[in-house]
Amino acid sequence: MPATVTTQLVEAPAEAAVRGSGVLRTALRSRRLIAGLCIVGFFVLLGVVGPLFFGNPNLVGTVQHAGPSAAHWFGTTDIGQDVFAQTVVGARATLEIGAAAGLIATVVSVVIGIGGGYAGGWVDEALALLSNVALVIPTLPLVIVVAAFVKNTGLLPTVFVIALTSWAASARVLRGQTLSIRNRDYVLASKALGEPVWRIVLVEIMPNELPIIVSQYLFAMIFAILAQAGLAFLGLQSPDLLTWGNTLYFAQNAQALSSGDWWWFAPPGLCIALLGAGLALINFGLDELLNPRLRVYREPRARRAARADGTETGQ
Amino acid sequence: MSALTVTDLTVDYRQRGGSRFRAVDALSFALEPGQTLALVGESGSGKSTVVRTLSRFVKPSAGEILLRGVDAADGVERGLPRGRRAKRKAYHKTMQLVFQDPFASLNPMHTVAHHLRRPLLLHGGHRRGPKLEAAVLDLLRSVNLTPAEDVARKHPHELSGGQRQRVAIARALATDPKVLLADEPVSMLDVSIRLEILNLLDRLKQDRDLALLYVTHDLATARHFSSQIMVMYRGEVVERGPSDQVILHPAHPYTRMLAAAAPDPTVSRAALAEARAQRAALRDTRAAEHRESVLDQGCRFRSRCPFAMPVCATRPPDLPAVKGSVPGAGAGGAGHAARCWLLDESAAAAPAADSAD
Amino acid sequence: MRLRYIGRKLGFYLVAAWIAITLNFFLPRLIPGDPVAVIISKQQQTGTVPLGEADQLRRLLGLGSGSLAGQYGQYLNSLAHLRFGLSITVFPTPVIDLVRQAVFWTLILVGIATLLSFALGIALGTVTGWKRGSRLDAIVPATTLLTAVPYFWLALLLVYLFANTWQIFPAQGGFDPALDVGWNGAFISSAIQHSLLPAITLIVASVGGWLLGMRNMMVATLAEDYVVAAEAKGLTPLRVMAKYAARNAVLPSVSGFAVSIGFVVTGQIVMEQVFNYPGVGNLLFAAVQNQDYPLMQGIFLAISFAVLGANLLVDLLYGFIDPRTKEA
Amino acid sequence: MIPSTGTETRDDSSGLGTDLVLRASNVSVEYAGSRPTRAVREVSLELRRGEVLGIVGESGCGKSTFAYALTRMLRPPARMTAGVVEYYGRDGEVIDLAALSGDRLREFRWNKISMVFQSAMNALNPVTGIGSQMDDIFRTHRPGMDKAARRARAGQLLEMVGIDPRRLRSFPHELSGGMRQRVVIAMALALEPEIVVMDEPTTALDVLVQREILDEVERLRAELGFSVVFITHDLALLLEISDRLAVMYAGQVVEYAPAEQVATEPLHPYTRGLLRSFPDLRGQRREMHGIPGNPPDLREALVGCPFAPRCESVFEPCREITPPLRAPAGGWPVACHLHDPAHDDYSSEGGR
Repeated sequence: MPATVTTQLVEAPAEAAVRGSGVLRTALRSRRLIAGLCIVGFFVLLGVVGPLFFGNPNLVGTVQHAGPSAAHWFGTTDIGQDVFAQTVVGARATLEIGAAAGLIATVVSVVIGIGGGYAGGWVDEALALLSNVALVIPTLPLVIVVAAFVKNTGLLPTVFVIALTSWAASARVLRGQTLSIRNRDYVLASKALGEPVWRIVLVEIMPNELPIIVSQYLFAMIFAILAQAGLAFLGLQSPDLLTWGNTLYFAQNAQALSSGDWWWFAPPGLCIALLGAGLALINFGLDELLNPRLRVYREPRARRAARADGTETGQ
Repeated sequence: MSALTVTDLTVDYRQRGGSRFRAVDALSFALEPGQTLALVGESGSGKSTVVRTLSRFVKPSAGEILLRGVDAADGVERGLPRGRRAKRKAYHKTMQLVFQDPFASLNPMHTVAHHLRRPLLLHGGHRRGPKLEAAVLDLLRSVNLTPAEDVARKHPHELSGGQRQRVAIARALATDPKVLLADEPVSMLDVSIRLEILNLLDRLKQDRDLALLYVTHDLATARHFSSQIMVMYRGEVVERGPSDQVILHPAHPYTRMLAAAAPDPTVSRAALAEARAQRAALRDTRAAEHRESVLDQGCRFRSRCPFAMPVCATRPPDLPAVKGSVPGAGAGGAGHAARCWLLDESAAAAPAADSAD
Repeated sequence: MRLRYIGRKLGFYLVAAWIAITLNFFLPRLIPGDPVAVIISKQQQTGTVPLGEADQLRRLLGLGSGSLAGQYGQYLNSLAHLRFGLSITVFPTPVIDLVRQAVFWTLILVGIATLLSFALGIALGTVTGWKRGSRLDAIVPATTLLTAVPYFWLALLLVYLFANTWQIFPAQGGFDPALDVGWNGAFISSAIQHSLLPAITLIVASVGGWLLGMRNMMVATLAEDYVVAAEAKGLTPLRVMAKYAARNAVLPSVSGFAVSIGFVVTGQIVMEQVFNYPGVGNLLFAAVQNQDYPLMQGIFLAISFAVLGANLLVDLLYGFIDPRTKEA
Repeated sequence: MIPSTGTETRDDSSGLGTDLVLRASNVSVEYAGSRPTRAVREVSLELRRGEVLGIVGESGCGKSTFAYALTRMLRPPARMTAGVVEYYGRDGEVIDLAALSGDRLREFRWNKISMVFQSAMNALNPVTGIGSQMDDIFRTHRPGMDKAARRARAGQLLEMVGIDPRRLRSFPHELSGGMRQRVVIAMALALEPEIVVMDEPTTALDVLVQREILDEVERLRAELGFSVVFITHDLALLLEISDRLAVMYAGQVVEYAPAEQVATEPLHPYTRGLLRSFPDLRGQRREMHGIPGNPPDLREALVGCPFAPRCESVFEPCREITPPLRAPAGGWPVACHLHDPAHDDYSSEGGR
């Protein structure tokens, strides 16, 4: 699959990409962005509409250990549950956890990263130290231990635990960006006008970091989905919760692997990977859109063919 | 009353490892309404720090800033509203600045109108509504940005460098300031539009009786657009005076070298070659590296100075000591002063070589 | 000075280690009821509890007598003597012995796999970045998919394919249980055989991150003046690519190592479950299932220290590959 | 073909050679895009052996793009769509740059044409030492030199530009801006090329440092006899250091003249405007004005003279007919209807 074709002038200023009708045109030409949006859109639709078509996906059936068929697209489990139904319905909770934990993590990182970066001084030093420490201390073992200690199993505690262990990287990125923006002339100009601090942060600085915040949110969402799947797989999530990770846990517990029921564990994992890839593709697309240096110029096929071997720039 | 009086302004930056770096050393000057004072210096001279300090982005470590007779720092206050916040607001209303880089001084996320509405709302006593919009358009017209309605709707990236700088000037004027600091306002612009922007600043200065501080590294525009010039080197003023005096009869070796370095298209090839040979001789055998090194005590220019003498290892006399005593200054030399041992009669007899021409 | 950089980094990791230890101190307070009683009763189900074990446990869990500060002191003292108590899971083996064994397996597996994955990812990223705009760009979406695959699911898939269906690799464990454990050829070759599939899983799952990061940095770096200048100098493409572009592009990957290693360790812990690999992940899982709090604490500390150590090493390495850190 | 690395003196370094060393004919460069930008439009220039050819223009006029085309350094999306660039060696060899590829192109680069980039900080690899970067040049182009010889030569080059050879061990960030630019110049001269293309080499520097660097370049040129293509927006500076200069506007050369004469009697209104935009340091105080308006969008098709909308002397043919670059009797090439005898009746009244 040929990748991006973005043919805007390389020296176009990054800000130009932020607004204006030209952005939309460029965006629509980024195949990565389109592909990502399509994938994520599909799963969101699945999560919203899907559960309406299946009553209870955990209903036990008589057909057990059956491979994919017309009646059961993704086959059945050891107790005859329909894997397709479980996968479709599982999309909702998976997305909810991803979206919610990602949101909380992003909000925390915005407060700590942008707040600290703008405040400067010892507040910034302390918050930066906090983020850096949170970054280097391995979080999943911590989450596992905490989960085991508290025996939390519900949706909300999961969301919070994941969120509170995944904000640090994003906070560091936002802090760096804020440190650079807060000394830009337009922020100084606002200061020189006597703008109140909250206005400078919210109106002058934040909008310029929006693309980064969105990108960090998408990453946080991927992380949260993966983390939840891992926790569920280890059996640290309530069995009542129906997520892709839980389906994988049941598959593993029922020895789906050794009994060769690949259709049981393949779809949920593939869905996680696809959704994650979709989110990551959106990120790549945005990145290319906002960072002209990343844009790769692809020559029209005819010209490329005419030019035998990359000698144009002496590569 | 001077619009702005600065006395013994000193700014130190903390460096890594705790040591301090003196960016501005005991700077004193006054800005008069309707007058332009040029502050000339190269990068590292401290001229940008002066602007940043006057704009209150940087705290001075010593010195006094009187804005229309009122102390900018906490202390004596007359006629200004009470409270620190109100005082700060009044300060910002009275003093505004224009930045060097018009591509950085406007927020890429906001329209031109937004940039002008904010100061009007903050300081102009305006409220949102048609009157505010009319004021925005008036501001745009005052800096010759027409059709104002179209420009107001645009985002910075849709404007050229010159147009952006005009917007930045309009923003600075929106608070109806008395003092305008222009920090290299044209150095990032294309050559052909620089003079237009400087003319605009000059006209606004006259129309609004602004006190203008023109910070630049360009001697030629400094001379033509200002009545007084201050030359800064490594944090201190080495020469000051009426602009024609300073440029046509530079007294300090640094100013002379600066003036000599400026390209002059009217000079013949032979003269150019001669000047080059002269410069090479003056640079003598010292390595380039040596010339750029910083010396702690004594005259800060002496590592580059072609006339350096033993006495230069001690600090040259302060400016007032040689006020008006520039040799050969002649008439119109009043207020012309330079900080150099060469001009001090008590020091060794100064070589009369004038490398400027 | 470089010494100052090293000093600063050491200081930071000391603080981080202290925070990890302190977190560990507070963890048992999350357990409802009296954790010591719970643990002792559990231990008693499996065998005789030695005298003084309850006190020992109390100190270790930070629940000793006296004030909070006193408890903290007792806890630190226990840690300093590596007294982590006895495990419930394998009663009455001291936790420290279990952890030591498990860490050995995981460290070697993760260490080698991460080094290989880093090298492979950086090399591939360099080439795909260098050949930007060519057919190689197709690798990007494919790799993106790979980075979003849960490690354990990839492990399931690989086990299904290579161990169950084709039976190329052993599916379970870290070595053939029929062999004697020790430094003999048969055992080592069995251990290597058993580690291949986990290692491949780890490499396949993590290589994409390095690759994509490196590729993007390469593309950005290729626009830099010094790369253009190197080309103008007529230097060979290999030299321009390696010494000018890649040498600079790799820096963010190294400085961002902490984030990535977190991902890898996380993935590894869950993945060991699939392979039944005798590493810390598996042990942690066993500890969780048996509510073996002392073991959990020991493992958490062990993993934390291993990760902190790895990050410190990488940070120090960074100080040497980027000459500008001397100033920062 | 490869000149020796010794410091032999050139016999013709004293005066200006009249023979050509580089000729660009009808060079056009386009940036691909939904609306392609025609950044350079049929530019023809000649560089004589030992001379300084100045190219002056404002941002976006295509001067840097043209320099990159001269050195075969254009990268997609920029592409040379038309024209020929030929190099003439001392021994009579003629090299068509477009025909070079692979190893032959690499061998040609830096041996014949080297470049000094605008920002010295960015032109040096930040993570390797100065010495190692100079070493790379010799390793690639002078495989016969051993390590000691390469080191000695690198040290010699640094000394030549006034830098302590011990600096070979330094990293770029340890040098000041002026020092870095000296290092970059030393690197450009490492193989004693015939041509050095300098793209705004002193723009980022302070006035005094700028002057020192220019003096240094002038001295080295006298010693080594290379030709220089000097690109800048600073017309005043260019008038001083170049032998001939080309004024570019909207991707075209609008005036191509001996530098000394253009200083006093510029023909094109744009050149006049540019000259006027540099206030004279010591001259009379006068009314200052620049050139109103903005340059045209190079993505649009240009009808007539591209400067017409900003021109003070605009008259009838300007808006419809694009003036060709043509020398009036006794003058030098200029692209302006004012100097076209066909429009004499207008130009007499529309002139200065």
